[in-house]
Amino acid sequence: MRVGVVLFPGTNRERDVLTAFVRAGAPRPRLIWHEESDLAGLDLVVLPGGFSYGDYLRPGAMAALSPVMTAVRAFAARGGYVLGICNGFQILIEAGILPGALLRNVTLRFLAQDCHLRVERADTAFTRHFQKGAVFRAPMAHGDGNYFADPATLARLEGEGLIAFRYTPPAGELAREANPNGSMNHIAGIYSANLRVLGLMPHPEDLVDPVIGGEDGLPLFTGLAEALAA
Amino acid sequence: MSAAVTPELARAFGLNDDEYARVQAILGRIPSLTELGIFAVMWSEHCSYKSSRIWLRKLPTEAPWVLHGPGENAGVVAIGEGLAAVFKIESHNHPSFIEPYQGAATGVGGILRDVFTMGARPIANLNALRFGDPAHPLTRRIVDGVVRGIGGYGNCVGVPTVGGEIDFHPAYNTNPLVNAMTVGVARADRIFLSRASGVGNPVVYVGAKTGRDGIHGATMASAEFGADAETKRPTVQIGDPFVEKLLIEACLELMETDAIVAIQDMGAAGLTSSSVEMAGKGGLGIELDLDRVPQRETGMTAYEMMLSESQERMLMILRPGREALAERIFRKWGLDVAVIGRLTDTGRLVVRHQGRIEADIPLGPLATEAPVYDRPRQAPPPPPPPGEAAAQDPVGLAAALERLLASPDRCSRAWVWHQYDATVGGETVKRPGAADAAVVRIEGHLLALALTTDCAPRYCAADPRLGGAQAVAEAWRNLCAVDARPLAFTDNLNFGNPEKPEIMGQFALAIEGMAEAARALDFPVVSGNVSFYNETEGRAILPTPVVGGLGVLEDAAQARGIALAPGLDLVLIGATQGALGQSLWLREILGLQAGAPPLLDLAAERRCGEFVRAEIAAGRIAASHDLSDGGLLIAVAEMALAGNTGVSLLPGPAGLPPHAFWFGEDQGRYLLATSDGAALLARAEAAGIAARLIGRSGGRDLTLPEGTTISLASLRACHERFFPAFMEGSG
Amino acid sequence: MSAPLPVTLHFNATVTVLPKEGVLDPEGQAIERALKGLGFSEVETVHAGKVITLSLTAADRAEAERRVREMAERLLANPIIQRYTLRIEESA
Amino acid sequence: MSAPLPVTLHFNATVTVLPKEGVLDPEGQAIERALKGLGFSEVETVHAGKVITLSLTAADRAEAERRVREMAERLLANPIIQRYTLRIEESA
Ligand SMILES: Nc1ncnc2c1ncn2[C@@H]1O[C@H](COP(=O)(O)OP(=O)(O)O)[C@@H](O)[C@H]1O
Ligand SMILES: [Mg+2]
Repeated sequence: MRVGVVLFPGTNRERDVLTAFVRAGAPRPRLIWHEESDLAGLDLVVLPGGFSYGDYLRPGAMAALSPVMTAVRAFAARGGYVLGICNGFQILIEAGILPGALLRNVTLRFLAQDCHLRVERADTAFTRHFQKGAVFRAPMAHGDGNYFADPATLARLEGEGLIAFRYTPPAGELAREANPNGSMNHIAGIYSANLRVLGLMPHPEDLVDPVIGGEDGLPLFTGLAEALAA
Repeated sequence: MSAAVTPELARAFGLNDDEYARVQAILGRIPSLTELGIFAVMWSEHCSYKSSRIWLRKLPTEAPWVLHGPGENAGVVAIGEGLAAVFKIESHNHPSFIEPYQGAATGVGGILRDVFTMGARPIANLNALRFGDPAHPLTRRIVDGVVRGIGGYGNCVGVPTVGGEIDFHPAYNTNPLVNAMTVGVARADRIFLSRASGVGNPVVYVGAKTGRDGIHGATMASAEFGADAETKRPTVQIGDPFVEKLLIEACLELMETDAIVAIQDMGAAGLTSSSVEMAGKGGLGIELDLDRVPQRETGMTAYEMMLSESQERMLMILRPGREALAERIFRKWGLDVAVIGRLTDTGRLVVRHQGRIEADIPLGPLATEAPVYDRPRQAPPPPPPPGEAAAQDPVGLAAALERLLASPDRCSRAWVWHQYDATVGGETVKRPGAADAAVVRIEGHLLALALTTDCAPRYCAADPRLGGAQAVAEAWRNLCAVDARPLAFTDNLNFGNPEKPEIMGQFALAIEGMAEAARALDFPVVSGNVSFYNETEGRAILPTPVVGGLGVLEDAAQARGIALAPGLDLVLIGATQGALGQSLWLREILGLQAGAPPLLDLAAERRCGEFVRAEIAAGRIAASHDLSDGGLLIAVAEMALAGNTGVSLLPGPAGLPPHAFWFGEDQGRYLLATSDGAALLARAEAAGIAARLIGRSGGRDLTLPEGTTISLASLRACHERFFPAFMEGSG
Repeated sequence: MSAPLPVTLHFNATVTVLPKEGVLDPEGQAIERALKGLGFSEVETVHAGKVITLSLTAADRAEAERRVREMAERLLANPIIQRYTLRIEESA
Repeated sequence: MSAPLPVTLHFNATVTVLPKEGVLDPEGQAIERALKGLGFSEVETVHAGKVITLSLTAADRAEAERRVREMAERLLANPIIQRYTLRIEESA
């Protein structure tokens, strides 16, 4: 499996993602500078977390216009796998590769705490090592993660099974307190129509090691490593 | 522009008549405005340490593992495997009162630069905060802005904020303390210093453009606030963490090459202090051509450029011919880079602007003739005797526990650290709230650093010497509690006006106490900061010498946290006399800030700490917590809440009132959870260490010795109530 | 003898809050770079700020303006680093 | 045969970006609560958004407007959640 991790000015969780893939037994990903546009040979492109362009204007807005995103759009259109985490999710949304918008957290504060994510389907390259309906813990760290979509888009996402993860309590029911950023339908992550692009706000890559506090996020990376093994 | 320089102007710049006379003697003439500005900032309290220098020398600064002590941008200690930890703490108190968000944010930015200037990648931020009375009308706004500012900057640059401390006290009503600490890691043989060398080498400016930000920030930090604080407002600097992040990456990339001879961040007094310090340390001269400085605004004068405190800038001396390499790297990261001068052999700072020489100052005398004061000191009144008032317990253990746990100084700080990204980097082993010290692993290694900030100002106010020693001992203890080997600390000495003998008396004694503890614990000072003039309208803050401790763990996996699991014995390590003087119990229950603070037995401190570390290292301890504010029962409750596991407590010793046993703040103590309490007691006895079995974990309640039961849920509600209620109180 | 009934009018107010002259505007700079990067080379300087729109009632325009100015000074703008402008319009 | 020299004029543009109808505006709501808490009970509704001011050159007002609109559509506003208004003034 060949993974590329894109580096924008202000990206700051690229090393976390590299570590997660290495812990998952995948080859060490290659770093891709935002001005590059050659994604040839990659199976998966990751847009990691951070504050690209300082999150100025709207998180992800400026990164979405960079040369590499033109390439990522084409890569996704060709059926390539793309994973956007946190700021990476915001960039995918701003680039129009995933639908909807990410508004400021309803609390109007940065949220840096663990949340629990319910796996809505386990038959994708990203979630094959999870059980459907399973709940896992992941750190969140964002100021703008409040998922919004117009009613038609939301209905389509729900109807086509494109919700990847929802914020829930550990037991997996839907509860308002477990949805701290106020996302519509408790959405923490969504897929593209072909299930090959995933964007999510929380950080499974920061919980892949028992010494750090758990391996709850590891199945995402081992699953991808298995699914995309060359 | 050369406004007439007069003794009055010199005074307005903060130079007294004697200092101004010295300036004229050094130059042999009347200084230009730019020269006056340079002397004023270099000789300000903030940059010259003129009131503190003779006292700082008393602090021990050496140990075999210390690679660079005070005098560099940050302290450097060897941590094994060829690596070094680089760390420092710095205050941004006055700016944080004037504009809490930007003041705190730029405080974080400034301390980060001190660390990556030395070639270290920052891996953790901490802070120490002091706010006024929650009931004071300004407090909520200040807390809100400071917390947002620390998060806003640290989260964006991608350095996890892993620890800190917060207290409230009316003495900080209009003078909050914001001390920010950064820890970085570098290869021990790749540390970058600020000493310039190589006559003719280019002086290179990198980072953000220069604007009129914070002109006179350094002299402002050296003057007491009057009621006119508002009019000083335009000097506030704005931080841009995005540019800082780019600067970190660009500097570290250039540091992989051989291009850099010396490098120095532009902190207080920006271009002035960085150029003066680099050339001065190298015994060389330096010429600057201000026309080449990247400028954000038009029409800036030499004076303004030399004194600007625009953020996110660095000054470097490069090897000849490496300018293009540096330019390529900085441009790639979208940053300005310019050759603005070169090193000379004249020993003088020469500043040119628009064809004129705006300053020409001999660097030797600027440094050697900088004022140093042995200011008059007045011993504070002797520490008050332990009070009689504490003999009776009017409320009982359960009620006191609930009140203490809910009090602003002891309640959960989760509301605060839930706004700080503590996990970025993926190496945070112990996050805020999980252990006595934060633990951060070093990427690609098993090694981890343990980090903590500590100070009990109420002890320092009652007995500065004991309080200073206690701050050092508490930091040391927090490191031991997670099983780190304490290596060194950085300190931030926050005091009032040093021109007042009683403040200087506090300061000198606090340092003596710190030095004594540092020596006894083999725990030297490697960097630090002094913040004087923390007064508003003549009222000083509590003396607040904050200690930022650093220790190392050979294997991150051995770090212990405070979370209890069921089925464990709880063993108290260290002797308990029931010291209630200056305790939280006394303050919160009886409304008294009275008595002598708890005594410190540094030999016992060391024995207990080493014993605890050995026990953890042997794998016999499941959870560990040091005892501090609020004493034993608070520690029990915190361990129970962290692990969501109840505890049944045994009665305390006969002969000690229960409230004194459970809430006394005797020093040098730990609470350990182990599966075999009897064996632990036996080993403690063999080692000559006081120890006592105090209870056993299990269930969902805390059962007090007299039988009262409090559910964890209700304890948690007490513990977590204050911050959200206070902060979300209105808009 | 009774005073004339106070008429209540409706107003829309727009408060625009921008960085003060000379104060660093990192967001404006980032937008400026991005616009130039997109080929809008005719752009000279950019500043970014906040806008707050509100509807309110008042006896007359002068009162509306006085009140909105008070809101700006007390809450909406931070005079240390920001300046603000007001626009008030009577609404239907 | 040479074309007339293009005259370049200077313009100041203000782009105001606000949440679209129906999109959650937590910041506007928080400001509304805070204003009411401060005693501004005459306030009815509040919305919060961004303002971007820029100076640019263009041959004429129509071109300035066309270019600024393009900037708004491509970068300054996100049409899914925001609406924007423009104001253009010729400057000295
Ligand atoms: N209280 C202190 N204890 C130990 N060292 C100190 C103390 N205060 C300042 N120092 C040291 O003095 C030097 C100058 O400090 P400072 O002026 O804060 O540095 P900077 O130029 O980075 O702002 C640094 O090496 C610092 O570590
Ligand atoms: Mg420095």
